[in-house]
Amino acid sequence: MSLIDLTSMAEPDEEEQEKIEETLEGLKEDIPDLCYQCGKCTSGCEAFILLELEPHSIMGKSKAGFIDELVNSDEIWTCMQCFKCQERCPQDLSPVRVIFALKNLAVAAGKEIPSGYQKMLQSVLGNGLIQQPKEVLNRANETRKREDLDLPPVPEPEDMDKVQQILMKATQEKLR
Amino acid sequence: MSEKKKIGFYWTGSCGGCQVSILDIDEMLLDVAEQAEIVFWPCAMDPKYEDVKAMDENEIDIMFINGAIRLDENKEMVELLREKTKEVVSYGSCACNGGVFGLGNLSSKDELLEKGYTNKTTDQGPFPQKITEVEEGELELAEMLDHIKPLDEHIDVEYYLPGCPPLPTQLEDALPALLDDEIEVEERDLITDKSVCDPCPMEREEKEIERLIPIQEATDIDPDECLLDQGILCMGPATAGMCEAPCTEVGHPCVGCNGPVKGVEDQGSRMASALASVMGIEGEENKTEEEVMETMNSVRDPTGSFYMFSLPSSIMQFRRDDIDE
Amino acid sequence: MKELGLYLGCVIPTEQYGYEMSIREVLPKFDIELVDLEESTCCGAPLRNVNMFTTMYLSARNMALCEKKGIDLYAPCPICHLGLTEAKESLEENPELKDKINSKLEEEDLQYEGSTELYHTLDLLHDEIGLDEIEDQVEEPLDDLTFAAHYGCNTIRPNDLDRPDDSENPQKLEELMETIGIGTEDYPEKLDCCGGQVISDHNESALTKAGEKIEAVQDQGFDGLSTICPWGHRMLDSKQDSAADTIGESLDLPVMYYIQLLGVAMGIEQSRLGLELNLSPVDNLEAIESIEEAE
Amino acid sequence: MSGIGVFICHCGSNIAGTVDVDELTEYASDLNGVTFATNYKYMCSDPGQELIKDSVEEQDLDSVVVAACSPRMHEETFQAVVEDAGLNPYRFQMANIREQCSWVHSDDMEKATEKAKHLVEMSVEKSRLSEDLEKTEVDVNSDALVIGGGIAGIQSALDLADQGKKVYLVEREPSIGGKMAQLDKTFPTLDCSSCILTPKMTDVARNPNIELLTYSEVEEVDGSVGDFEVKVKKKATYVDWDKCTACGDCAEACRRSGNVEDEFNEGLDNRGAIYTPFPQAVPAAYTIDSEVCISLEYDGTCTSCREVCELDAIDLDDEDEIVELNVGSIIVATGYDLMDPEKIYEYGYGKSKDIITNLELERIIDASGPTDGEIHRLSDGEDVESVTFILCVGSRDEELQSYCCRIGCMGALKHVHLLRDHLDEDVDINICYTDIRSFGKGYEEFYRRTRDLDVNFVRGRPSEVNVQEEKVELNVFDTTMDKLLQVESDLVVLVPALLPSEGTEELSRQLRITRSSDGFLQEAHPKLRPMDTFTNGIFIAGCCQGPKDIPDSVSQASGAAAKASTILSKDKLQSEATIASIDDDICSGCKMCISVCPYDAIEYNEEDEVAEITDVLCMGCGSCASLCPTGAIEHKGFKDEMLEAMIDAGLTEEEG
Repeated sequence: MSLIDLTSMAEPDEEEQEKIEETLEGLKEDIPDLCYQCGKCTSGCEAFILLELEPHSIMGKSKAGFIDELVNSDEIWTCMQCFKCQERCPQDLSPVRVIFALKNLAVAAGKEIPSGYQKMLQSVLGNGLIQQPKEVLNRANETRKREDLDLPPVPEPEDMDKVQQILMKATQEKLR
Repeated sequence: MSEKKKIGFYWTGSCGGCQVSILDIDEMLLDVAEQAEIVFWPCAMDPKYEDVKAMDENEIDIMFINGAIRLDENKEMVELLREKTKEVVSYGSCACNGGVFGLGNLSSKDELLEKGYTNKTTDQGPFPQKITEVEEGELELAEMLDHIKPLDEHIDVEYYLPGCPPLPTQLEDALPALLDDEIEVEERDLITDKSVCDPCPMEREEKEIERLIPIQEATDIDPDECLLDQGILCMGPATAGMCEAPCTEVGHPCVGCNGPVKGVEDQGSRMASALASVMGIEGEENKTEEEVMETMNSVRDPTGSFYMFSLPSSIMQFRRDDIDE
Repeated sequence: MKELGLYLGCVIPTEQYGYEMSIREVLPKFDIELVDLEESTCCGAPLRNVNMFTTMYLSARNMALCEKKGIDLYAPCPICHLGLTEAKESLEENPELKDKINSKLEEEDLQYEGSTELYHTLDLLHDEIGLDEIEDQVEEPLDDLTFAAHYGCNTIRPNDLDRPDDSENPQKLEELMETIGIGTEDYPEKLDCCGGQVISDHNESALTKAGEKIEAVQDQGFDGLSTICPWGHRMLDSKQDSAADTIGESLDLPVMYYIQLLGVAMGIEQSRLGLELNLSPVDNLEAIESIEEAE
Repeated sequence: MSGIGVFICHCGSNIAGTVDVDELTEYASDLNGVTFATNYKYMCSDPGQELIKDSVEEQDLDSVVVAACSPRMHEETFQAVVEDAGLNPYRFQMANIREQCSWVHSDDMEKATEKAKHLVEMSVEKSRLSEDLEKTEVDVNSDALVIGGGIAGIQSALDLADQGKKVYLVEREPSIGGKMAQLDKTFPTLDCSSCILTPKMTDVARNPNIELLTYSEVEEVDGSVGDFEVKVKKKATYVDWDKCTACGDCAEACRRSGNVEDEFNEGLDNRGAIYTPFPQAVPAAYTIDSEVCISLEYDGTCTSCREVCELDAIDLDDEDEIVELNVGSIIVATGYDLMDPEKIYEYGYGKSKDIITNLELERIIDASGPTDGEIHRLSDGEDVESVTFILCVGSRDEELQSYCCRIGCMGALKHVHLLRDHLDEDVDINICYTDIRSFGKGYEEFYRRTRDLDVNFVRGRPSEVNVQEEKVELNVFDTTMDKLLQVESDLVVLVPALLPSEGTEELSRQLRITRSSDGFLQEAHPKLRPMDTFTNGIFIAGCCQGPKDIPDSVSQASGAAAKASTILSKDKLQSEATIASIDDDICSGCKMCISVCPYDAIEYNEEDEVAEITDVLCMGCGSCASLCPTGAIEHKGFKDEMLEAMIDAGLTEEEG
């Protein structure tokens, strides 16, 4: 490619771009190349006003190959995953899936990812769920546990160690 | 009354169906026997090679030869019979077009032997040897030829009567005409101009076949509608229709056993080009390459489907990389 | 009696106990036997952000557990439901990926075929059980209430992944509410997001989203808000106070799971529906007993 | 003894500079069947042509081969020469030794000469098997049928009538005029639409060569070019149009007056059961809508209209009538419909009266429209302070219509001008666009002028439109400023995609013409035959072929009329001689050929169970002949034997 971003002197990275396309193809989704930048996604983006997520510009940058900038950005971690952008896209494209693919790339490249996601991942690896059963409060500010409410124990794999091992290996895999 | 004609029947590499088809003319055999003297019929009599050799040139009037020329012995025998015969009838699809055996041309001789003897799943029998020593002396086996060619590529042939096997009605029509000198019969007069579609009773529409469905996977076949219209590969349109379409009438697609209609050289390519023209024709101008490939790929085993009975007489004849001449 | 594998996911069995209680209480009354999936784990959907393969693997694993029992799967959480649906469709289209995942499942003696049907609360109640059946079981219709509907993003989007209701004009929840006597109507913010998916890293933004939606519903004069998504309920009910603080408004909108409302209308003992755990002021509603009364 | 004559052209040095023409001539003279061979500098020149003619006579030739340029260039020239010399024109063959030989092999004279020999030999071989072929002739009916009475149909009909042709103009509504009649003004000149359309409509009414069949629909089409037989259903109008003077007394008396949605005004106001679509309607007469008339629909006894009609024009016993027409050519001009914007649910059409389509706005702005040109909020009649347009509603959309509507951008720009004329200058006008496409003559200039009218051009698409208590609200991200804008409007104008008009699919089946994947009627060639269809004698004009603005529709309509005229002006049509023919004795009736014929020239004869070719329709493309699995179809002039002989000749190695 012959583009250079003069603000950062970055050049498009076709290899990284192909990785996104590979992932999307694994999901049978269209690659961002067909986006004509109408901005309908950003007009309705749930995360734009509060967190300044611009799906159309993510599509644009992915299309042009400025992947590194995206992978290192905080922007991709602000998506609320409401799928409105995909639903409304007149070109049948899916910005939200491009964003997922970018986040996967960031993780694979060992970038620092937000602590919330980090915690969630560790918890799933540790005991299979994103969080442990909590003691909750009722309206009278009394604590309640599952047992108190006659609920059966939370499901858990019998051999959690084994599941853990499989999961550890799975996180190194790619869709294609 | 003129002298009785001398006729004969001979089979080479064959399933035997053609010989059974001769018996199938039932009582008519008696009429034949009245008009003609059967001088040679290994299936019913026991003539020896030496007996034929001893015959005069053109001693036999009409010789019906069926089967594929698979072995050198077949070749030798038909060449000898040719010498002794005035008019040879290429009888049945194997003799006319190579028949089912002709699909062997897709493999080399070595591959065929290996598959048949070395790598077979049942008992590992002995690999056929040209010479085998037994107590009584040496046994000599016939040698397999490299390819199957139709009979008329080995010897001259006067008439063609294809079918797998030809139906008794075909023979019943052909025999009197051949035996009567007054009736003039041209080389391919025993093959129809019209295809199986002509006698086929199924309702036909303009062809807009989206993709082909293998017959074994087809559900809800309409018994009155053209099978090809329903996406089932039927060779009827490119196959000579002497048979009166007994297969399609009961819902089985034509497999093309009669070979091409009179005047057409290559049955398979005719069918392939006809099918290619009509398949996926609806909205074809907007189809992507993948969609076109998907349509094409729905044709399973194209060679086996289009050339089940006529590969050796087609312009392909055999696998290209295997041409040893 | 229809048997369904009850797949609760993460949020419901670890904190949204009210949803679980009312499900366990209400559905058997409709001849549905809920079978617990003891070995189940997270559906994988939250890990889409981290590694898509792991997501697919976890989804397939949970469905395989259900397949083993030979029954269909009921996922009351729309996020799980979407994740499972996505995995199901992807694996159907991509046999290579299916093989790859099955080779991992083999280590646990599991096998994923793709034979399980998936249900969410919305289509289970609306389409499987049906409005007539529900109407038959209503003892005290909640006639005096007008509620707004909150579907949750993943219940309706993306519509190419076979969602329980239409992506742009969902009406099943409204129809379900009307069946038990509750009045309802569309409101402009109906399809808006609750912010739940970014709560872990963008706490304030997430709470703002939730707060704005609650405020909009409240301002339009609805008596309450009905949910069918544990993430949405957590934001709109459990965290309503924090949301109010974040946007600096006073919020007091009763928020209830639809299935809790249904339970109330069916005359089920309210303490069995986990109503004490709704932190929004549900006892402002006449039909709901206060905690003291319940005791 | 008669034989083949070979004439080799030098084409100046074009051929002779690369090919050794003397050697070639010598070679040709020795070929099988050739009795005479010569060469000349310019075979197409007069002396060259004379040379051929003289030689045919002197040398007693029965066929001629000219080795020269491409047949595209001079085949017809030489066919005429041969015909002049008394031979059948199909006893002429042409070998292209210029484009296919000297031009592409100019660097190797020896090999070029070698190839020229092959090419000549191939033509000689084909010539040996050539036969006399005759063109068949059919009589041409000089009348024409135009289907659709919008601006395109009107233009086609007028053009043909002006050439003295009798034209039947069929329109399904009670009046001609089409969509253009609904427009207030036209871009980019801002002409009043009815001012330029009405004169044309009255021209149609007055023209003695035009027979107007409004409130009528085509039922059945048979026959082929030169002789179509068409059945048209004239729907009952229940009013004797010969008597009706359109005084309007009946409409006032109608008991359903003001109760029926007025289509012409896009449902924004109401009419009665007896109505005329708009004041300038042509023909100027009333029609009773039988679906809403109390007497006709409910079998009531209402006679209000009959009682007031002084001319006694009302006839409640009127019945549909089938009119049978014979025409030589047909022009289809059935126009477009707007896509129902409810298909994009998020844009809220139907949720508020203040969300309208551009055509509804057109009626509102029109001084004779439902609001007499007054623009107010439709929900409550309040003043309008802000108007927002959303372009590409359903256009350029992979889920709906993937194509551009071609009139949306310009239409919205026009509306800006009109709104500025009608509304206070402080009214906000916003246009949410994806790309402004102003490609026509004078369009970009118009766009520039519009930009100067204090308009907010927002480059972006809203995701959804929300109906708030008073206003209609939308958020739109402007991609040029990187800002999300909140827009409150009193009117939101949606500019929906264009669809082929309702009934296009059925009509295409009746006419046996094809549609492209977008549903519009398909032209025979997108560039070179834009008004032809694949069916000879049927032409298309206007939006039925694809979205178009008025100038393009009118141009295409005149073009289609000219095309139709080339057929209608002939007494007889000659079919190609080199067409396909089917041998009944071989055809087995498999029907495969029927599906591949792009000209619908093959039909199945149920009685004889064989396929038959209509000679005048066959264009000689060869698709059927190459497909026929039994070889029953022969392509005259290109028989299998000929092609085989040519291939053999082309593949022969030179001896030695």
